[in-house]
Amino acid sequence: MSVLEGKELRIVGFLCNWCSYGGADTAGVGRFTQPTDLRIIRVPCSGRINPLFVMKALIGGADGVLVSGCHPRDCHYAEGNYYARRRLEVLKGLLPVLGINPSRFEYTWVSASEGQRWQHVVETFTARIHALGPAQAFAGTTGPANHNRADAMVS
Amino acid sequence: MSAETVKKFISFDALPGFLARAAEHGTVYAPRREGSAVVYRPLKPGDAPELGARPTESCKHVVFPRSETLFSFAGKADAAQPAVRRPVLTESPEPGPAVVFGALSCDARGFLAFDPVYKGSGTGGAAADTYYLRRRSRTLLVVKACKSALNTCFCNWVGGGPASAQGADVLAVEAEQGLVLDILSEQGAIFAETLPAASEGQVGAALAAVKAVEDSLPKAAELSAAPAALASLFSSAEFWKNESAHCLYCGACTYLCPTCYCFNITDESDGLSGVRLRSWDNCMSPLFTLEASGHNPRPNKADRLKNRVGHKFSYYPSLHAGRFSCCGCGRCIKSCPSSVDIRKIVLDAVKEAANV
Amino acid sequence: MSEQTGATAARPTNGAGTRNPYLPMPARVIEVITETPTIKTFRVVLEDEQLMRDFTFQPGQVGQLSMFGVGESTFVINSPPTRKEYLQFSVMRAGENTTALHSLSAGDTVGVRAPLGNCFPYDDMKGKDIVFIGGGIGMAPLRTLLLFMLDNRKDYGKIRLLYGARSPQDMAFSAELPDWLGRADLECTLTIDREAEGWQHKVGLIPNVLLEMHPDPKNCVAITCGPPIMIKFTLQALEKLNFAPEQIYTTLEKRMKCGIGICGRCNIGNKYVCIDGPVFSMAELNAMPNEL
Amino acid sequence: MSIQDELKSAIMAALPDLSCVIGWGPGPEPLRAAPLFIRGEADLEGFTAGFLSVNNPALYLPSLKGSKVGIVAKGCDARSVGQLVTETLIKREEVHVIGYPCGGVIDVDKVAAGLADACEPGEVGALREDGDDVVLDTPKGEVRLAKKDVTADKCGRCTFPNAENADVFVGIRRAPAAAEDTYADIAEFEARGTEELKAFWEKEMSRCIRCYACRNACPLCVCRDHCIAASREPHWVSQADDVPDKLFFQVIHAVHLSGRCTGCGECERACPLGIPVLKLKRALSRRVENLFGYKAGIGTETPPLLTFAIEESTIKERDW
Repeated sequence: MSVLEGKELRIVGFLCNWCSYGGADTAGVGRFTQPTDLRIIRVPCSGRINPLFVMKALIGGADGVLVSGCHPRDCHYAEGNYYARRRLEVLKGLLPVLGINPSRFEYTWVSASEGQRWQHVVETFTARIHALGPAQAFAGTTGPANHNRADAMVS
Repeated sequence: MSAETVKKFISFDALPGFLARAAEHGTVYAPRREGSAVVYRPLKPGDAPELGARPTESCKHVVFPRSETLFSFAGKADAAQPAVRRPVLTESPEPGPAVVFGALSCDARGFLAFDPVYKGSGTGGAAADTYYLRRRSRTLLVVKACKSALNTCFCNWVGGGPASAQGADVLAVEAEQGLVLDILSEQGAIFAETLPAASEGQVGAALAAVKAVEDSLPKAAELSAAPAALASLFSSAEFWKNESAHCLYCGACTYLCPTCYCFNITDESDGLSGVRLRSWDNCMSPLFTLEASGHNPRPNKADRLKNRVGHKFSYYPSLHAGRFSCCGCGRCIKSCPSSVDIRKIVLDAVKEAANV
Repeated sequence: MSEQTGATAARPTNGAGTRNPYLPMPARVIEVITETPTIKTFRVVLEDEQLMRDFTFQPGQVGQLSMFGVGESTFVINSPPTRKEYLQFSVMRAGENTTALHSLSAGDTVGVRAPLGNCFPYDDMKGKDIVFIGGGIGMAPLRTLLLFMLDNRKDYGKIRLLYGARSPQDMAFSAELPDWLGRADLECTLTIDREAEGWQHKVGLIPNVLLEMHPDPKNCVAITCGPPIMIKFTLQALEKLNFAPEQIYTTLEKRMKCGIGICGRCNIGNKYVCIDGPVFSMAELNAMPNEL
Repeated sequence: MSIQDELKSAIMAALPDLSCVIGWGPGPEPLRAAPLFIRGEADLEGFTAGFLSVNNPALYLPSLKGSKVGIVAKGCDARSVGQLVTETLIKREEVHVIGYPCGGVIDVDKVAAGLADACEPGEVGALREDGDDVVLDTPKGEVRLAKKDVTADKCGRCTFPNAENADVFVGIRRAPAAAEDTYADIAEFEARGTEELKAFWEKEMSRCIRCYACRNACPLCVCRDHCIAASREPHWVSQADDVPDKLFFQVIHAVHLSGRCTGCGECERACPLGIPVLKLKRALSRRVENLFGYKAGIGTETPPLLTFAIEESTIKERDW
């Protein structure tokens, strides 16, 4: 698996409960192998995805963010993904001016039955993020004064 | 500038080298232009401080950081019950020494408003702010006398002046392509010990420069009636509503103010460990006094502006020998997005109280 | 205006050797009592045995309880200084920190910064009759002084307690009420706002019951604490009963952070509730700006 | 009658039915006016509408809901009113808009650049308008600057100089400074590349003092007292003085303004540290305009992010 060559990266996935999470499940049940960089956060609907979730992840150091919901006309709540589509499409306009490579963010639609498609989406997006490499964190953090993660390891 | 103190001289040419050597002993902060603002930044060794630039912000953050860690905590397994994690506290490390080179005289005077409060005057000294005191004692203030006053300056209303030495370790006055340094403290003497004494001509030029700028200031307004006036207007809701009408209650005035010393304490945690932070807080925000029950003793911006002005010109002086908690730097006026003018409010209050 | 000139004199020392006032003392919760659906009482002992032995405070003083990672808030120490096995705090769930505190159980660790603030002038109250008037969680600070006085019973005259809550379920310290009601040296009156099945005590709002009790203001001190609306009408009732402002004490609550008069948010005019209070006489409050 | 006098008459005519009229009056120094709350004729002393009328009086409208308020409005202020009305944050019948043709407003930072070594803007003793110039009294004598060189950037790309939704319009409508907002500034900025821009924001945001003047000066930031930046749960932003936290706040502001920002520029103008925070909002406005053809504050159409289309003609579905 070429995408797993080298270090695993941190990709955050926001998946709607009804379609894409099901699709990921189908992929798992079908034993479609997938790269393991993606950390999935399940939300009720892609319409629940606040664009700030994406931004918080990216500014917080995520190497990539993937959003996936039900296909248009297929939303469990009838129209959540339509709102999501507009919000996320608009959000793409913010990334380059902030200094974040817009390729680090993508949204797509995967239904619960599309296990194979889910595999394809994850592979494609993971490969894209690996091609970009790890994201550089925003400088200007007070570091140890803020969070003593090293201390947390002491036990 | 007094006649008794030692005067040294440094030429502008020699300044970068001198400050680079000083930086070996601690962080040297100096004014720097960034965009349309002027901020105090650590000086890169070899760079010249931008002494002609008047800082937008005060230098209080050198002693009182915008946010600082009081202590960190981390869960450690209990010796008796290893499954139980108990927080272990670690105090933040001691700060290193610092020099502010080119502070404004109002900035230095600002710390004089902090000092009694942070020395624990409220508790009779029983509880002093160790974090502030250790930074304060390790920060040397080299004040650069102003060469002119802005429209918004009113240091002379509140006991200061463009070349006031109050609170400074060294007072620097531009003269003859360099700075005449008036040495005002032992630490200041150590800082300048390698420098030659100023010549009589240099000192004379510096004195003339100080006199020129002092003379250029408009006459100070009389504020002695302000504390009583403000106290008497506490219940004059209409007065405060009018004075605060255009205020947009952001925190620009408080955060730029050299004497505003209020803070918040909050925890940041990732679950297992975290820090307790002390960060600047702002009395103009409704959250400043909002209680968990939802009750807020100062729900309106009028209440909050009243407290802000009242604190500076009435409450604080009543606790600290009449000294205003205002150094007249005028930053709250200069940088107010809605042009609120604290001078006008205080003068209006004096007038209003006289009429009542 | 007084002016400070020269810097050497003005420069404060670095505070070396001064105790860090922001560092909480770790303490172990030894018991949690569920008082009402929204109030829990925590009994804690300082982890450091020496500190616990040396810990002294005055009735009415408060402490800051820390949940590390959440925050700190202020509560009165409602166990009296005469009973030193533990420090007791009663916490009403209202915000983030109190909600976190309510998740504590025996054996857990909290941080304590105490004692803070002033205390009830119990020396000045010696030889006088005392009327406690507590409403809801406002009973907590009164409990400290009440138990302190009961532990020094001979120093005080007649002691009366009027304690009210919305309903029997909202009555805190219910485990202690039988003792308080049964004591010969304490006249204890309980009241609830509205009739409830099985309730054998008074029914009625605190100020009305107080008027009914009709305490004699002569050589008497009234101490009251409770929600603002109750305080307001209780003060009116006390006035009706001819209590002078100097005879009435209450204890205030404000959003607090540092607890040592520095952070600047709990002021009423030039008084800081964290250091000049929380205990104020009505006479003192009358002289302060009206900003409760 | 001068525009000033006409405006004064219009204000006095409307005032009996209004709790106040918000305009501009004397500020703390010659280059700055202050928002003026006019409740009677006496308050009109020093009233000004023109080059110094920088503040957006629409800012105050949501907090004055429940009473009818008048505002003197530049074109951009009127757009804020329009957007507030569209979003039902204020009632149109509770606002009386008095419009006038705006010829642009001063940018004090540009004055600073123009004055160069003569003095700081804060030392200017008086400002006089003289045709296409402003003449400034400085300690080093008079300085003459071309108005266009000291006018705010937003005025140079203004397509809406007249308050089109005014109840009363005073004076003759002006031609807009630009036919179309091309967002050339944003294109140019974006062209610097993500690496450079990341460094840019790291540097700029390191100055931020978190005063939230940007938020509180924004006429559309109506939840400022309940801002999620101050929320502990969810905990979006930490209290640490860290660039990512401070930048994230700007993201919050920009995202919440997408499809709503009218480009009045008050956020950036209010920033005491001169951080160019309008850029983020303009980037999103450009995006919204390109995708949905929507300009906030003009017309009564539902803002695009509050609605949707089943088939989005401008959004290309991903086929991967």
